[in-house]
Amino acid sequence: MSAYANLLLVMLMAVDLYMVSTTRLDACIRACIIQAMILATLPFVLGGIHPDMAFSEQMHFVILAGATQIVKGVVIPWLLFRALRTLSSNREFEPFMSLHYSQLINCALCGVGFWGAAVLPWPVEHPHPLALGVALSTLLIGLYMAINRKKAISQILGYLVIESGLFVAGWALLKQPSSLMELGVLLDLLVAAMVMGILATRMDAAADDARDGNGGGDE
Amino acid sequence: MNGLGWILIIPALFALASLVMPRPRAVLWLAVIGSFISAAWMVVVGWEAFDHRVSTLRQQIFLDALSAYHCLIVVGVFALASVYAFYYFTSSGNAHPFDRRTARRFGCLWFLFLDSMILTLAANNLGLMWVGMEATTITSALLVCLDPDRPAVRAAWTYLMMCSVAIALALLSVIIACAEARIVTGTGQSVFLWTELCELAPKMHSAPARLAFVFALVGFGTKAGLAPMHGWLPEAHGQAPTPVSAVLSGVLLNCALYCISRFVSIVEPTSPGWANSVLVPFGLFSMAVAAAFIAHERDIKRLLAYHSVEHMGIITLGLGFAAPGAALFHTLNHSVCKMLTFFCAGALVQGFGTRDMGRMHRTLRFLPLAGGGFLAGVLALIGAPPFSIFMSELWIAKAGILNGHIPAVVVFISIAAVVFVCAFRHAIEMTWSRPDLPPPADGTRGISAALVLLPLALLLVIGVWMPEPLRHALQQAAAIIGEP
Amino acid sequence: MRDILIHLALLVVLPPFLPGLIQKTKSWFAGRQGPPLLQPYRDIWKLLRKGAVVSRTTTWLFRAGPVVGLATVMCAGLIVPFHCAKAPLGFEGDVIVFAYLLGLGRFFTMLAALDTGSSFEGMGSSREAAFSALAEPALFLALAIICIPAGSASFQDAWSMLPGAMRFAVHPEILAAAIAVFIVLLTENSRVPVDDPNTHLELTMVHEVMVLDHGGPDLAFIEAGSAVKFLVISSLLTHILLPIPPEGGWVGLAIFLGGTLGLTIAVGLLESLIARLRMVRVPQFLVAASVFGAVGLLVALVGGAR
Amino acid sequence: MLTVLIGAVALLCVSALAAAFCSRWERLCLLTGKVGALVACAAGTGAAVSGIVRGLTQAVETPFATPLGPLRVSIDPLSSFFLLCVFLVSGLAALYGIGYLRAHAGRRSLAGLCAWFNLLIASMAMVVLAGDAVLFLFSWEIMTVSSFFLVVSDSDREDVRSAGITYLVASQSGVIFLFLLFVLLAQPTGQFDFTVWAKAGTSSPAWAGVCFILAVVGFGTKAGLWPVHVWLPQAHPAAPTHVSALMSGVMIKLGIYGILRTLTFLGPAPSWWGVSLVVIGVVSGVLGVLHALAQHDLKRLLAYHSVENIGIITMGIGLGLIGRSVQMPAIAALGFGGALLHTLNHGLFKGLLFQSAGSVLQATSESNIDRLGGLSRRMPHTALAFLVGSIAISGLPPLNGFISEWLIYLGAFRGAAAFSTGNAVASLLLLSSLALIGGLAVACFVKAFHVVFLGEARAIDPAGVKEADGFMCAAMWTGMILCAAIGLGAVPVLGFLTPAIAGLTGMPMATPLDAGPVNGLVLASTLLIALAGGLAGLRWLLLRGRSVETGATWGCGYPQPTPRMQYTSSSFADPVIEPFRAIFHSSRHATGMVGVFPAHASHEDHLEDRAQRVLFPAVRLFARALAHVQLLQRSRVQLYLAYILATLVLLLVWFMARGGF
Repeated sequence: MSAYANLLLVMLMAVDLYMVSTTRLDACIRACIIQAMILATLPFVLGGIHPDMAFSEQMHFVILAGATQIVKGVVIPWLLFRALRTLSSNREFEPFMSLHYSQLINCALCGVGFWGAAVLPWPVEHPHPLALGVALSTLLIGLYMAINRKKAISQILGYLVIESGLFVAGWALLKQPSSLMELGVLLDLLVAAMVMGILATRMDAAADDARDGNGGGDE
Repeated sequence: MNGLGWILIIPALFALASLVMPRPRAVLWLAVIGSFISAAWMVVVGWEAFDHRVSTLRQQIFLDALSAYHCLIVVGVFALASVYAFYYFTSSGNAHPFDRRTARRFGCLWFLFLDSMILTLAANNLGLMWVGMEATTITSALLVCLDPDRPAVRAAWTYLMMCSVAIALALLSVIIACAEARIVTGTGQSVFLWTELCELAPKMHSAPARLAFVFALVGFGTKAGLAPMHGWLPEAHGQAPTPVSAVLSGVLLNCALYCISRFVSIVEPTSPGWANSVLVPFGLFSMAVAAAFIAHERDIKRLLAYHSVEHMGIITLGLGFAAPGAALFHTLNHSVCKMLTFFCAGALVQGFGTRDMGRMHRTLRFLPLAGGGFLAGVLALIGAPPFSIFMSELWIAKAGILNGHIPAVVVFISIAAVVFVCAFRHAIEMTWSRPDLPPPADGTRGISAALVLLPLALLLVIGVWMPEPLRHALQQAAAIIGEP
Repeated sequence: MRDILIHLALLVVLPPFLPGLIQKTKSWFAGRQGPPLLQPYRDIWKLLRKGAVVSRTTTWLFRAGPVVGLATVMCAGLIVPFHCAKAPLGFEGDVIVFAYLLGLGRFFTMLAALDTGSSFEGMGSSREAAFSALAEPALFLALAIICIPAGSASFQDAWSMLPGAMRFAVHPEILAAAIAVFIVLLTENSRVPVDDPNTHLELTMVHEVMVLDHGGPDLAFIEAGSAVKFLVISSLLTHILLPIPPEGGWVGLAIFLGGTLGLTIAVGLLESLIARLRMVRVPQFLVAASVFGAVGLLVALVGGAR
Repeated sequence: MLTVLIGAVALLCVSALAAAFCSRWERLCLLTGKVGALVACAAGTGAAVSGIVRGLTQAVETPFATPLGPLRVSIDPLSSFFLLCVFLVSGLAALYGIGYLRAHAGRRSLAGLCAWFNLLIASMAMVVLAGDAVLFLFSWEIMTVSSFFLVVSDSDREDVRSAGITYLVASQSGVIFLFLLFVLLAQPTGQFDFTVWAKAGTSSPAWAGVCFILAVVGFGTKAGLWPVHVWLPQAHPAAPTHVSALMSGVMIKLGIYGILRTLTFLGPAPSWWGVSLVVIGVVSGVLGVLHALAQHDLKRLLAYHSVENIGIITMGIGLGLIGRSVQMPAIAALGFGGALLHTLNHGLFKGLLFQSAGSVLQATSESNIDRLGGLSRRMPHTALAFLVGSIAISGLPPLNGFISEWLIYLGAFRGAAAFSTGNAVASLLLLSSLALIGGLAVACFVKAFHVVFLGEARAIDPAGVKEADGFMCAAMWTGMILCAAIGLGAVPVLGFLTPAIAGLTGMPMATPLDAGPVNGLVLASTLLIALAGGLAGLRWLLLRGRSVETGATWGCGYPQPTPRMQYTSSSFADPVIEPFRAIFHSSRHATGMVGVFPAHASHEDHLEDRAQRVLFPAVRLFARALAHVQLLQRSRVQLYLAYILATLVLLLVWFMARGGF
């Protein structure tokens, strides 16, 4: 089973790197959808679902996977596309750091992520080689996306990547689903994304342009 | 579902009710009544929590002395803030009209905000506590941008973005703590309840527990407004309507510090004194940064926001000096005093039509209640004696020296003196400067006497006399954080 | 009781004779005959019988100045021992009272001068204030040198502790005290190096211009006062230089009178020999006195005079 | 007796509140405020005197508990002596205030003034009565805040507000040291109770040294020792006169009380403490009187004289400390006795001087003394008050100033003979500088008195000037009588002192200061007065029959003498200051004589306080430095997110570097 896990984790890393290097917002949102799909299948592979588990537990996995897929893969991208339609332009003009440097920085962040996973005292007995590293790298990349991008929408995307990083870290550390925790996280993610969407659109309505998350001088 | 569950349900019901209110004034009346009912219920339920832990919903929701203490402060401040909201929104000084739609939105969000804070404080399950924290961020962000003008929306955006990212890190700390607990229990069952975590704490390995505490400190520290992660606080408080910023800086920051103190009692058994050594530098740095900004701030609400950063620094210092009793006492003083100063500041802003202190002149003569209240509030805030903050700062300094943090106490007292002079200078300039200018346009009665005199009286009484029930409550709550 | 009577007689009779002697020495040195020795007695007697002319701008202070001036100096005279070690009013700490009595007299004289509102008297009192402020430390340092062997601040103990013979061998520091007191004597009584008593140009005066506007009995009091002050301060010097026996008696009286007259002649000679200092140099002259005192004290402390 | 004192303090607070509430009826407000203050001060003085005479030590705890435990109110001979100073001088200031404020009825809000005035007296009394550190700091801060509001009372003027801020900065930086001192003293025992501290002392001599330095700097800022005195010459001209009389008469003495109280905690004192206090006293005294000479504003001049007299008191304490450290209780008694008596004397004559200065300021509303002159004919009582005050402050014999300086001199003379070389040099330094200070003080007060009261009016119309009203004259006359009474009645007064200094010198209460010489001193004073009276009678007899004409002052034949040709304060002080010019930061602007017949020439000379030129820019620099931190906050969410990331990474790296978690 772990072979598939490595494959999925590597795909997740690939999606992260793709998201950073694209300037088109709709492409980014589609990448998010792919990421959601990966995250939905990951528990089955990583979590150690095995046939002799009680039926209710297996159902547990299925419900969580379904919920993740619906929330992260369908509802939030729909919200973002709706917000994108109201905003005038589709392209993120000039992030603070040019794309080339962003990519270099992302590689560095992946390095830092894996270094962190290896060195820091994580409470896990037999850690999966890749899981924690990928989780931390995704987290750092998401944080970098939020810092580097000016448009409100791309900052929401950064936040989503952070959430997915956390999701993977959760699974890597806890190894089995805890209903209350996951549901709570998903619910919050949903509401947060909704509110951000509303704010982004209102910012556009109130502001002359949504070009920068909050550029311009203070009044 | 004994009485405890109702403390969450009552605000939720009022939130729904306020969506169907016909007129704005009805919403405001509902807000006042709702907050007083939930306050009364909280007192009924919370009182016995000081003697023994009360829990419900299979241990997921509970009230122990520490959370009951914080809950009482939250509902108390909330009740008075609702009364003030009535005056604030009905007076004429506001930029945007308080029509039916905004009123309903305000009412609903107001009670959801209260509900999420009570959830955070009453959650035994760390995940639930995290969810409550995230909920407070979302509801208060929407409250901040109640008026749809650009700076308010941008401030709300900054606040929401920063706190969501920070609380994501806090989620990581919860995950680490629970994973460590799961390993230590050996049963393979994941442990999320704080009470169980507390019992398992002595058996935990010290390294992962410390890692969890570091993430929690950065995550919840941002929410508490500790420097250098305090960037959102002046933005959000500066732009929010005054009742919202009063509650934001009055009690919301305390909830974040409450979460940190929960993590302190997890880390303490395995590595005694280590948490203090981390908290003390954060406390001092917050006070220093706040003092620097207080010296040159011109916007009255941002000034009070920086005072919040400073006092959060002092409370963290209290925790760092292993004097949780003094820190909790200071939390109470600061909440009451900050609420008072924000009320008066709000009335002044409405009276003078501007937030720039430079353009407020002779406040004592033109708006005697608000001006006098603000002057007394600032005096109390910076630790002038008759008020209780002087006593709690002295208590923290004494605890610091007795635990051997002498250089930290030296820095603490010097920064307190710098803040005393800078803040007092602002207050003096406002109260007596520029006698030549004409009085403000409409001296509307933006605030009622009770809202100023009641907190002041409370501050004076606590400053001089420590009533027995308060002492008992402080002792019980401090014992939980780990009074040595 | 006998000593007290001698002391009072000296205090009342002797003082006017001293300015007369100085005047006689100066005129003898200049080759002229000069006024008779008893001229000051006649002047005082004449002035006491005259009326007075008082300026319009003055208040009661103008009249109180000379009275308090004379009273303080007489009181100081009662404190300082003349022909023996014991003064009529001797007690521990009288050294300090002596110095401050002179200060009080000066205070009222200056105020009386300033009361007239004339710019010349203002100039005189401002110079007097400056010089006396600098003379005070010198006087106190000298008094400290004297009092260190005795260990208490009273003239009686100080003089009786000083050994008769070999005085300067045992206590070399009292020589420095003598120099300091001599400089203070010249300053307080406005003799030549500091101030010229019989100059006529107001701009150069210090003490004389302060008493410019007084007439009749006031002037008499002032003349008598300055004479007594001369005797009082010179008595300090004679006690330092000459071995006056502590029990006094006729031998003490003889030595005291010889010393006082010798000192007066010395001052007269000094006035004939050197011209007065420029007004700017006087502060340095006074600081020199303080330096002498300080050096004397160091010698006293280190030299084991205690 | 303690209950009477607490009653007096309570009455003060109640009358303060009453005055604050009835702000609309000015007469009633003035009445309640001032009468309340007078009654309380009278009761307080009575209680303090009986406390001193009985040498009573009493303590009581508050029934309710503050967060830091119950508060202790205690009294012992030392604090009852300071209570006497507080209540006596405050009573006089309140009496004077009635008259002074009646003239200001229209312009300023009387309610605020009366309320804060009573609160200031109450808080000062509580500082002395405090039996534990919490109550001490509590009332110390209230004293600072209420005196600040009094200084800033006519706050329409910008310079008054900036003077207030200077005062606030100085007092708060002093409070930093006090906070640290008390918290350090609490370290060994963990309690704030003074009696516990007195027994426990500090953990090690090194800590005792640190506490001593903290006490001297902290309380020195309030007392006005050099160079932390800079707020005094700013605050006094800004405050109304009866307030500055109270502040410099009493409030700065609480700094001295603080130092003495701390000394009782620190156990056996090494001799370097005494020597350092003597040096500080000498510096404060000499520089204080020199700067007073260079002033043109009467109240600023008196403020610098407060610095000088505090210097003298500190010298006395230093001498006493040296005496105690070498186990010579006789000299210690003289040092501490002289210092304590000078505290009381200074309260009296400084209050007197400020009161007469206030009457002059109120009558002429002109603060630059070079424009006044010849006021003694229009204001005889005020002139006499200023004269008596000047004689007393210069330490001239018949009055009380001389008695305390005489005690310190006596101690210095005995010390010079008895001490080891190092301490002897210190007492000789004290001796010579006290003499220099005495000389300069005489020069300064002759200048101040003659410029304001003697000669002819320079630039004001004397016709419009009228004498101070009844209450003000009553206060001044009481002050004069008290000064003379202490001057002549020195023997009982010294009997008063012995219990107060017993605690300090470690001498048993019984042995009073050796009264022998004091009788001689009193005899000399009475003899002086008798002689002066006799000569005055002689003069009256002589001139009775004769003609006493009045004519113009002799102008050496100058045709048109004008009043402006009289000596002014700067011309009088110039020769005195000339040798010490290096001490000042002098800035001269002179437009020289140009051409054969010079039309216009002007000479302007400003002497500034060097300590002020160093400290004020330093504080301004610190304030500007704070401004640079503003750059941290540029309202960009990306920046704040970066801060979060940076903090997290920093913390992780920091803990990893320290050898893993």
